[in-house]
Amino acid sequence: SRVSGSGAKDGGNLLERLRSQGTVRLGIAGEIPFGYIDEKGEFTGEAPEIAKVIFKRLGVPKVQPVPTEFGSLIPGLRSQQFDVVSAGMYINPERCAQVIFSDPDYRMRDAFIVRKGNPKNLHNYEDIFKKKAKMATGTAYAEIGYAEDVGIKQSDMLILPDQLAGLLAVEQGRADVFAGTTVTVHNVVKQRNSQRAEATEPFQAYVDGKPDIGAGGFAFRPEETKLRDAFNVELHKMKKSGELLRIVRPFGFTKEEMTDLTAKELCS
Amino acid sequence: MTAGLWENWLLPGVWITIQLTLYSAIFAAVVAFGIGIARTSPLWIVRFLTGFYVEVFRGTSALVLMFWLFFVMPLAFQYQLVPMWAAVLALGLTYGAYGSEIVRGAIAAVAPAQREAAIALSFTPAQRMRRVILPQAIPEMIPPFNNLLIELLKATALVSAVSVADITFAAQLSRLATGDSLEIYAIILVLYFVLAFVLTRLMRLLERRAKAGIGQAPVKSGKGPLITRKLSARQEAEQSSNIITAGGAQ
Amino acid sequence: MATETDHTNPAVDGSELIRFDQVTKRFGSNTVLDNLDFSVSSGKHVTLIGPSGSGKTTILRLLMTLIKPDEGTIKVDGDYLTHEDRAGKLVPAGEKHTREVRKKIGMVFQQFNLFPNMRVLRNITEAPVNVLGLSKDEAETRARELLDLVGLGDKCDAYPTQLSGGQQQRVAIARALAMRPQVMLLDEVTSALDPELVAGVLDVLRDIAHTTDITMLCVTHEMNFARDISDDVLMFDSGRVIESGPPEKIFTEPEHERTREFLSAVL
Amino acid sequence: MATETDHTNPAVDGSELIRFDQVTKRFGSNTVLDNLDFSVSSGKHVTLIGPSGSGKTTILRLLMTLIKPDEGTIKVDGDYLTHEDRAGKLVPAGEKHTREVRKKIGMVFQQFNLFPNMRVLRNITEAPVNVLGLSKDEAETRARELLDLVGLGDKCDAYPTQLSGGQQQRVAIARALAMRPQVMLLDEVTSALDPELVAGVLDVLRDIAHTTDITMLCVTHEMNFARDISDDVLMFDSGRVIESGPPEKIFTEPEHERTREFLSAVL
Amino acid sequence: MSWNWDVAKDFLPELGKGLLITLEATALGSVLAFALGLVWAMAFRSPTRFVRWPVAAVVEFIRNTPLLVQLFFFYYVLPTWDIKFSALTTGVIALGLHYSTYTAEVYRAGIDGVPKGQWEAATALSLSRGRTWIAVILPQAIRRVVPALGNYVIAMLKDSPMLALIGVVDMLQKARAEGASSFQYIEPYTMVGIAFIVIAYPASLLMRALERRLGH
Ligand SMILES: Nc1ncnc2c1ncn2[C@@H]1O[C@H](COP(=O)(O)OP(=O)(O)OP(=O)(O)O)[C@@H](O)[C@H]1O
Ligand SMILES: Nc1ncnc2c1ncn2[C@@H]1O[C@H](COP(=O)(O)OP(=O)(O)OP(=O)(O)O)[C@@H](O)[C@H]1O
Ligand SMILES: [Mg+2]
Ligand SMILES: [Mg+2]
Repeated sequence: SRVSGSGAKDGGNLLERLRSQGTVRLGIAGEIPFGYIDEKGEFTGEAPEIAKVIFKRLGVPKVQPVPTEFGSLIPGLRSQQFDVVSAGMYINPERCAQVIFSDPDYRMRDAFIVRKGNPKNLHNYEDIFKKKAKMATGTAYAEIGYAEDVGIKQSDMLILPDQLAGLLAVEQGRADVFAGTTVTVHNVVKQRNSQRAEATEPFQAYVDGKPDIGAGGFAFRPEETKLRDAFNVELHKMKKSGELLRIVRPFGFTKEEMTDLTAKELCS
Repeated sequence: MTAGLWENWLLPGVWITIQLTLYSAIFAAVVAFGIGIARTSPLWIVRFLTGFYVEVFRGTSALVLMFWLFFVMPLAFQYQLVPMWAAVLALGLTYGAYGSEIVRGAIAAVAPAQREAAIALSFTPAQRMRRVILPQAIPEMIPPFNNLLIELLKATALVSAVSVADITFAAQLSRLATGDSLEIYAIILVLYFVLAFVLTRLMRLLERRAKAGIGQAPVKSGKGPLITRKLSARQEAEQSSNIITAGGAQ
Repeated sequence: MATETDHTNPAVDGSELIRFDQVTKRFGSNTVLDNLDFSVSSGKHVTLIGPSGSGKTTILRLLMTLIKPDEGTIKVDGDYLTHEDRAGKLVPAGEKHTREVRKKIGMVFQQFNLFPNMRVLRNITEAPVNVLGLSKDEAETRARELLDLVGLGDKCDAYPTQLSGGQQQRVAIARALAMRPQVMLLDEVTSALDPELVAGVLDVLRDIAHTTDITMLCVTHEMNFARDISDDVLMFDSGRVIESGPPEKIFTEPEHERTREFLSAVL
Repeated sequence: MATETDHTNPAVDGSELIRFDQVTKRFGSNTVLDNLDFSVSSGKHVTLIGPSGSGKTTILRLLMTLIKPDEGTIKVDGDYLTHEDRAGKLVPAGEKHTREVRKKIGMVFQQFNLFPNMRVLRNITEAPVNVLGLSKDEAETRARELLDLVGLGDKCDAYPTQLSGGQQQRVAIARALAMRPQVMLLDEVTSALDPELVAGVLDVLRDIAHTTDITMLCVTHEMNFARDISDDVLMFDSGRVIESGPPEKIFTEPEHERTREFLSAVL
Repeated sequence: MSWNWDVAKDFLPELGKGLLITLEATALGSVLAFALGLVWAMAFRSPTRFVRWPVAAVVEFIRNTPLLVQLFFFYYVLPTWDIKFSALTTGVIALGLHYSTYTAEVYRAGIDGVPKGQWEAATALSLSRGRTWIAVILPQAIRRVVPALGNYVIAMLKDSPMLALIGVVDMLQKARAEGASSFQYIEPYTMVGIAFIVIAYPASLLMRALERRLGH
């Protein structure tokens, strides 16, 4: 099948098509808590749960998960493997050049998985750089960029497929620290009930010396502005009513993570 | 492992793996015969081009090819294959190249006198190939093809890297869901082994029938390791393909 | 023997059916046939004799277009075999032209070369059906007749590997005859057989030689058989015909010293 | 010949060196040796003759522990070969015991079996160095002497494939001698050789037989050679010794019909 | 096709670094495969079936299951047993172990090809079992299997990109990282693909030449 030409200037008709099909395909990356398959084999997560509600209100009753690797989310979206990226993807200018984002549904700071008691006393990327600690993070994670910003070379990092591998790497001493978003690292430490590793307190990461706001949203193909706008409308309603926080609270999110930033601000 | 994971992911994954193996095998067989026969062409340009194809696809890594088809093709040619077909294409092209060497070797192994007898009866080159050479060559191809098929089955695990939800991919999801690696990987290793075993048995059956079809007594399986991949078969594969292949292109 | 004859009705008995004209064949630096001229008239049974390596098999293989001459031309029934006459110029023949001319020739090999993947009946019908376009029924009727002729009417459904060498060779003869060739080439058809099986095959060939008017070109070491069936015997040495004539003459009063030597060694 | 002798000094000339006691050997259902008794005295040269398949090679292979007897015992120089005497009970021997007893035996094979990956000199020194624990120098000196003895002093650095069959066999003899065995087993050591190479090898063996006091057990079809070197000839048939005695007697006036037949066939 | 030479040029040093890792993994994996394969092959010849059968079963199992899954197995399971290896080490172990089941067959063929008389001659000279293997059998067996082993080195080279999936930073991983961070896919992946052909083709020509030379 051909990639639909990105020339469509009229905002696309995906929403109509989805309505008539009754199903929307969500790209998820197997990252707890954003979007994942749970122990019962059901797919869930902060983003999919929001998407389920919003698409229902937009007249698309069924959602179908398409699990993929984080690094394949954007190529997969662009080549129509799925209709929306629903993986809590951070909004940043590079990604905005490839896809369009809804306004963020959460904001988050980073945190580390370190060995119990944090023996190297690592609390932010500068600590890692100064102490020459071995850092690990996930494929295509935004954390790679944050770490590079303080001078850590990508070739010195251990790039792992997911946070579970990260936890094990820290437990086994293959890495001193695994960097991820706060909720991700806290969740995996809790899920595995790790005796030998712990999650650090959240901290603020910087890019070009300025605090970088890690805020994630839903990604759409660039031509599908109509769908994105309709999605935004519902999202804003949920934020206002507090329904959003209610939905995501079970996944470890708190008021702390709620935000009123817009995709436009994050893209520039 | 919960019932939900089995039902939603693992069993569908097994089915996807079977489908992938089947489609890739069919595609690879078409490529193998097409290229293998073309390599016996009297036209040097045909031999050169097909030889080039074989060298290129035996030289690449199937995994790299798969990534290329998945990531580069859509951008470079504005043409996108669903992951499943990108995977079938990559596996089929690669294993077809290996298979073509088996086909060529088996054709070359048919006694030249058979070709001469067919010329003496005024068959056209196409009739010679179809009616005399291939029917004799095909039974000889089955044991090395069996080996190649197992390699192909194993190579289907690579599709998990481009997010096709096969057994291996299902295992990854289950691992994240349960946090238990040992159980899930042990299970799917056994699943693959069982699939390999069944495939080998089927090929054995095919071999026996093919040999019977040319008036040869079926070979007794004899001793040999439990899964039947006879050393002799492996050697045939090695000789006829001149170069490994086994495990070759994953 | 090597004179030009009327081509308008070339298959008529006694006219020239095969003609080698200045044919040279080399294998690497080894010149096997050297400017060879010779011809065979329609309906004749000709035997080629001569020491090993003298080029007898090479002649048959040239005729069967299994190999190509380096120089010279070969005509079969008035048509060039490996050349085509295009607007008065001789050019190398295309596959199709060659196949057309070749249809007039049948060959039986030393090693039988039956198709092991086909039963006996299909070995015989395969070419008539696919090359001559006979219907399956016609071809089978013809095949059964021929199998009766070679004494194997009951072996239709056997695979070649289930037959003895002598039986296989008789099937091979039937297979060649099924194409109704004008000329049959026979290259030491009994020399791969166990001695006790030779007689059966030769009897069949004698029968065919005496009851049909098919032209035969035999290479054989069975001198009695050669004497029985030949109209002409050609003695080869080093790629040349050094002596020829009716068997009575060649076998009893050969002119050449070389022929005498050869015959005293094989008889 | 099969009487019990004093074991206190078993290697002394004339004492019993090899003894088969009720040895039975079967291959599947084929009983090749059937309750065989026989013995060889130290220093004697004994030749085994008999028709093909009578079990001659089997005897040598049993002695060399290449195969194991099904029943019975074999003693070499007073020690059980495949059994160990543990607290008065015979138990199957361990690898170590067998190797110890086997050191007294050397063997030369029909097919030479030189190690193709080693030069001639190392073929000969390999075992003395690694088994007997000789120093490399000692072993090489000994090897050079032996090579001179077999007339191949100049071939130290050749690889076996660069030698003729006769030369290879002579190296194999030197290799066996280098272990200073008490007994040499020779199994048709010339029958894989081209006829013109046989004499050289037999000359070397004759030389060894006449100049050393090594015990020899030969299987051979070279009756002249057997007559030359043998103290005793044993005639085998169907796994039994049917006749034995000095060569003059066996070859000139054999008692058994079977021996007469056999000799008239091979002489 | 929109090929961008600047991207290609920028990726080249990365490709070089990845290539080193690829070659390292292949070389170490080969050494392991050669050594382990020999162990299996000798175990197949063991006089006791309590060695032969289990080894045969394990070898069959490993050979008939995917390397990729074995890779994951080692990568994710070994740490839970408190065995610590880097990703590269894990990858080399999996690669070497998997291919040892192939090289074992190669050795086996080589060993079976040594004439029986060689074993008998060694016995007749009272050489110990170890010495027989080392001085007599293996030197003869290995010589003829060198080309076949070489072919498996090439096969391993082509399988080494799998190590990227457990995070080894080989050529493929470099390309994936480039794609994920800069969304440049065409040049990196194409260059990696070409790199493999450029290495594997001459290597296989070499093996074929070797095969011809050691042919007999
Ligand atoms: N394909 C070939 N390649 C090289 N030399 C060949 C080939 N075929 C035949 N020759 C050589 O051509 C010469 C003639 O061979 P040919 O088979 O015609 O002899 P022949 O008369 O049939 O002998 P024979 O009685 O032994 O069958 C021989 O010297 C042979 O070695
Ligand atoms: N490994 C074996 N397996 C089965 N049968 C064997 C084996 N070795 C020998 N035999 C059989 O044992 C019998 C005696 O064989 P042996 O080699 O001892 O005879 P031989 O007297 O040396 O004969 P020859 O003069 O032909 O060498 C023969 O019938 C032979 O077929
Ligand atoms: Mg001939
Ligand atoms: Mg013998």
